[in-house]
Amino acid sequence: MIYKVISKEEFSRFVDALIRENCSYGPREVDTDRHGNPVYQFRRVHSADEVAFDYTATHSSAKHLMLPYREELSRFRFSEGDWEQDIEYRVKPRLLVGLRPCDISALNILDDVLLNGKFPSPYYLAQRKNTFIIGMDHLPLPDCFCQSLNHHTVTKGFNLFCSDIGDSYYLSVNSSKALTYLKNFAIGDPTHEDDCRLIERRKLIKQSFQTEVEVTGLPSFLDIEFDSPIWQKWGDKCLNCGTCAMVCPTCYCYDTSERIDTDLEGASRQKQLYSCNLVDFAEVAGGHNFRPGNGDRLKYRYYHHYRGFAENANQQICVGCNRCGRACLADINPKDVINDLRMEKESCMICVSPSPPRT
Amino acid sequence: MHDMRFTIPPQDINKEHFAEEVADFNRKSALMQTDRGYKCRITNIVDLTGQEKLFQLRIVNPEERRLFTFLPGQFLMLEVPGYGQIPISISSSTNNQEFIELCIRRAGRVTSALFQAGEGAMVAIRGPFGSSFPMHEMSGSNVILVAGGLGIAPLRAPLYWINEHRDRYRNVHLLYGTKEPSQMLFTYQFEEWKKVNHIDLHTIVEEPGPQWEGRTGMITELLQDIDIDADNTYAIVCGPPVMFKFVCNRLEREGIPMNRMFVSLERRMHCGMGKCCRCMVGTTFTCVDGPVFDYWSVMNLQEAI
Amino acid sequence: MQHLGFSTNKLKIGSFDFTCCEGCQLQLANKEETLPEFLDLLDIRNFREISSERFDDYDIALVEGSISRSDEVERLQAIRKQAKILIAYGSCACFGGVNSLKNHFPPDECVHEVYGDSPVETLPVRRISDVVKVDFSIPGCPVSKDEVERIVVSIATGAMISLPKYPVCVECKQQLNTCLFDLGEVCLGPITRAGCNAVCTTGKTACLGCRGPAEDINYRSFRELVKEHGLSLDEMEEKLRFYNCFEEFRDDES
Amino acid sequence: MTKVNCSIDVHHLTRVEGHGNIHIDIRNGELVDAKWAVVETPRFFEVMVKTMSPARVPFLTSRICGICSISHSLASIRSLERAMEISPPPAAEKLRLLAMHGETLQSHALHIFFLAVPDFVDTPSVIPLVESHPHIVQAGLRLKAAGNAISELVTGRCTHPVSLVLGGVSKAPDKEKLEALRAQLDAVRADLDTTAEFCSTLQIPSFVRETEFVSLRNGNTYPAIGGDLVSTDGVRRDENDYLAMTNEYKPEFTTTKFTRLSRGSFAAGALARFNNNVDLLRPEAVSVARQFGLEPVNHNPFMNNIAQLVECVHIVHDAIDLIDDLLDDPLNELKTPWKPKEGAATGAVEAPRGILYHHMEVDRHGTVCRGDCIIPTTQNNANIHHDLAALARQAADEGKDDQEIRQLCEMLVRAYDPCISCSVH
Ligand SMILES: Cc1cc2nc3c(=O)[nH]c(=O)nc-3n(C[C@H](O)[C@H](O)[C@H](O)COP(=O)(O)OP(=O)(O)OC[C@H]3O[C@@H](n4cnc5c(N)ncnc54)[C@H](O)[C@@H]3O)c2cc1C
Ligand code: SF4
Ligand code: SF4
Ligand code: SF4
Repeated sequence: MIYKVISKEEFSRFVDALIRENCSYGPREVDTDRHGNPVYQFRRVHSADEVAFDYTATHSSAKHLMLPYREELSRFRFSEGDWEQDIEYRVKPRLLVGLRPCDISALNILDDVLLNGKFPSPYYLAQRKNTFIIGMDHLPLPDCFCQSLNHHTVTKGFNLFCSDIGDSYYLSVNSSKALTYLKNFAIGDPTHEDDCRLIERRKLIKQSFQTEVEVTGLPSFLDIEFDSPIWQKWGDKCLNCGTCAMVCPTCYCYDTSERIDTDLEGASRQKQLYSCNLVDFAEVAGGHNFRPGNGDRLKYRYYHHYRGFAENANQQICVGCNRCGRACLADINPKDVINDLRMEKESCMICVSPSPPRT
Repeated sequence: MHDMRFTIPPQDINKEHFAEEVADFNRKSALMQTDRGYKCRITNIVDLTGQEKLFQLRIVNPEERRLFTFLPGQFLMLEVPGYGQIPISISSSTNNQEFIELCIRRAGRVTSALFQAGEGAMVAIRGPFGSSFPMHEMSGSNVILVAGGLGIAPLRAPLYWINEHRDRYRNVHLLYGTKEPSQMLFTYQFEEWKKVNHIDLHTIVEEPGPQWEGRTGMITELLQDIDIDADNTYAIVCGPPVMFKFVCNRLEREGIPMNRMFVSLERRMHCGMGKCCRCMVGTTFTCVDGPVFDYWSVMNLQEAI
Repeated sequence: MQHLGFSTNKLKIGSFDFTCCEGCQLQLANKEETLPEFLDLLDIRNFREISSERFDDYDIALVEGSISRSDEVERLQAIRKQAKILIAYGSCACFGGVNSLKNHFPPDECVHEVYGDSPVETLPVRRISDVVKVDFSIPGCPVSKDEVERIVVSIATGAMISLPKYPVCVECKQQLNTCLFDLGEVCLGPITRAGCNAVCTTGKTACLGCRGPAEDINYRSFRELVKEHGLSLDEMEEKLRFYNCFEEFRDDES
Repeated sequence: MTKVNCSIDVHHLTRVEGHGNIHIDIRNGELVDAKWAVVETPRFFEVMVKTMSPARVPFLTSRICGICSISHSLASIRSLERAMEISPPPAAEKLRLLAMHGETLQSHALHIFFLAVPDFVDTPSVIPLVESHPHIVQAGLRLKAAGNAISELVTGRCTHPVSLVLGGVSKAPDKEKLEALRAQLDAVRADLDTTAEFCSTLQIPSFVRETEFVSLRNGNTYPAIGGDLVSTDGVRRDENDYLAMTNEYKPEFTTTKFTRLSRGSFAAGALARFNNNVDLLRPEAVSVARQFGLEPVNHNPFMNNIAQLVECVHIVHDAIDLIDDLLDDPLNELKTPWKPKEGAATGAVEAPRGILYHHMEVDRHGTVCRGDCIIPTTQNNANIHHDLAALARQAADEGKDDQEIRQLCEMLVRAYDPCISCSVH
């Protein structure tokens, strides 16, 4: 990693040049909600003016740029008694500006899951390799809890990362491409003061978290609490609407389906992001549903996120952005569910002491 | 206007070296091939019952045919272009390099399309995937195979294996139960299994018709018919989830340790590669960690059965 | 489907409309880019709106609209007799649709209001499945041509057909829409069957539930959330009533 | 030689929207009976709107008709906005006009190519034309697609609009998509030429019956949303005076109502709009009209098909200008906030088939307490009915056989492009 410093005006000239030259995405204000607050989403941007650099959080994550909600995996062309399969992994290069550390961490987690296993996903790889990422730190919102999961800072997975140190940005340059582009602009090496300001900034961010979710020992808690009544309790609220999984930066479960073209001369195999909260996620042919209740399905999402599955080395995949909590109409959020689970556990267990407090 | 200097160059992953490799799902898959299978021709279709057919598939490309090896208990993803892909247990001998047999029940979209297909149809397979029955570990022991209904399909591969290495195993029992006599699969092989391969075969049905002369009742009753040497016996159990519980509990009472009983689980699957998460059981994937689990692991996997 | 060794035949189809706006039939002529191929799948035996030729040897009957007169009952029964597969399409056919709103008023009042003293026959609105057996339903007001196309192709190629079981929110979130509850409106998306690609919420108007309830919906929680967002239950009730799709849930709580 | 006896019964006329019957009876050279009877099932929309919140009404009334749902929605919106004194922002007005254009274009294209043309080339439907006249069908499909593309982009979908709401429009179209739409419209201009060329080869029956033509007129633009109510007989009234303009009555033999103004019947629709507003048409459209010898006041109902084509030309050009206008607009003010309020007013719009009136009354609780909708086809019913008699008599005099008379009568009804299910709402 190479560190540089750039003034804010120069930075916006730099970003503007990149945005104009490429197919670019960034946080944009798209609406005003009923409380008068702006609503942001990662959308196409055509110049730096359109980017809301001081955005709070986007309603949905930027996941859809790497894992499109719907994606054609391959096409079949039918011919006389035979067929051919065409598979394309071509993605046009893109710029993604303004990603938060937790969102970059989320991509790193997706990398783990989708690129490191026995069967890496070429579709994801093509998207990931062709996305130039400029990250940005920010002060947490009152309900952010990424610090609890240690995702409030990030050291890989981006091309360039900017930390706000007053009238300039402290840049962590993580790719030669980024450095090459930057060379056309007035950048400097960080001075001792810049370093100090960066440390101050980091400290400030760390101290600004208002929400903490206790996740130590959570995997074994979850294992023990499989039959806990709290799943039923939260399940009763859950609408099975899949919103949480759609906005989450790390939910990646999917569904595939095939559709024959109207001219009957070919077919396409498509992938659609799914959610374990959707009613037929675990239904098999013949109608048997392995997770028939709302609570069973809700529990599953928590298992995947806070216990982790074997395939991703039993790691927690939640990054603590609380998008799911904010988006949930029934007001279900990780903090409350996990606290509930802990309370339940701690109130009934005398012999097992609660996990030691975090330091 | 800005200068072209700021254009991000494309990275074409199609050009990367693994593009040319042939997929080998047993070892490490070649990246480019995760959505492409081996093309197969359906060379023969046998009507077994009104619900099930046995499909014989032959991989078209000789190189791929040579590469395709599997272990008893593994499954493959069968692609029927235009209709979808589904996980199906391989129901033929691991020794058979010429063709693959799949015993398929008509259930939904993909299977119905297959049931309309004729000989010569072109489909594709990906795989094999998943874990297998520990045939080597079982050698020198007695083996009890318990099948309920379509559960006989995944048991055919271990059966072939045992028959091909019959001297390695001691007493081999096959207990097979279905709801009605007409649903019994592979009856034409029963004599061969009994006479040639010395398999102790017992069958039972729940609802006997007028023709049925054999036993009537639940499959667990067949366990009373055989002598179980608990210290030296392995069991393989396949069938509907409710059956696992009854059979395995019975066998456990007989004294067979839980880690010597094996079951094959079934879940919805869309990838077979541990990505779509549809086949999660507890915190494990049926496709990668399963479908074959020992009963001890199943007991530890919440909501497995 | 040559690669599977079986061939497909043109579907002998008839399209019939009852009490409705005929908007669903009109959809069949939309999506112009694939229209010629779509028509190629069909052998249209009876389709008054687009063709003068009328034959009674169709296998598949597409039935649009609801039933609100006795002669319609007879016509529908004759269609059922002929058709091997009867598909109800559109919310009017599947649920009664907006026409059912009239059922909330006394029949005399309806006739008097519009026709004065002239006698006009009208029955309470019924869905198609109240009168004859329906083999498959394609909901929507109007139906989505893409979905109809998918289903017709499936029938032609002998594939099983299904509708999404999950609610509209899934598709709505996939479009990156701002949730209408955040904008202060009651939206029926969380309890309505997806498949329309969340067209209404993408146009920033609330889903009125034209596709009927999704599978296994949590109506109680939905009602709670409307209350908790400080929104009007009357507005919710009016929306639930709109297409007559949520009758079974309406009296859950008072 | 004069034909002596003729009896025609068309049960459920095909290639029209809705169910209608034609009945003609000529005995001993005398016309005994000529009837245009609508047998559609009534749905009672006017009852349904009662007790409904105004915001929901346009979504309900759009379901009166699957072809002109945008017009219905906008008629309700206009009447309710006038009743509750809401003024939509200018950008919203432009978008609404564009939406109307989209609907009219697709409706006219559907009528010309799918419903009317098969008669002229003597096929039962458009399907055989796919083989015999591929380039015409392709041109028709592209025109229809362009109309649908406008509606879809502006209102969210082509049938039953989603983003036309009280106070304005709920969502601005994406600018990139607007640009693409502009390009699409630019491209279909060639298809208009092809169509005009093709139509000039068609044999338009010569039949004239003098009648009165009613349409909107605002004096500035070719009519679409709101304006004065005018007729070729010189009547001019305020929008709220719609009842005096329509004078509905119900004959025995049909479920729909008939209307009249200065004479026994009058006509609405493309030809009426043309006859009253030719001065406001774009020059490109006027020149096409001239090509067909279409000039106001034209009394041949079959020329309605040509008037529709002329309007298509006007719309495509006007829509392109509107889009250019919208591309320059920031489109950030699209909706005026409003509160329900007591009041009553009429909203008149020019639906593809003619002038459409919605009259709504909101009570002091802010709910709709009365609604009235008068549909273009209702206004045309009486004219169709009288035309049928005249046409049958003329054809019989010319010695045409039953089959020919039947064909002509069907063509006549189709030329009006009736929307029957809509007329019995
Ligand atoms: C490891 C394994 C081995 C199997 N072996 C056999 C076998 O040997 N013979 C046999 O007849 N069946 C077997 N099955 C079950 C078989 O996969 C389902 O019957 C089949 O998927 C039904 O597909 P369909 O398209 O006909 O049904 P639909 O219900 O229309 O299914 C649509 C899609 O859902 C998925 N799906 C539905 N049910 C299942 C299911 N039970 N398992 C996985 N995916 C499902 C598939 O992706 C399919 O494309 C096996 C399943 C698993 C997991
Ligand atoms: S907080 Fe919610 S949305 Fe964010 S990563 Fe965790 S589970 Fe996903
Ligand atoms: S707008 Fe409606 S459909 Fe969309 S997320 Fe919100 S509730 Fe669901
Ligand atoms: S969003 Fe709702 S009302 Fe709109 S089409 Fe979809 S289901 Fe129907």
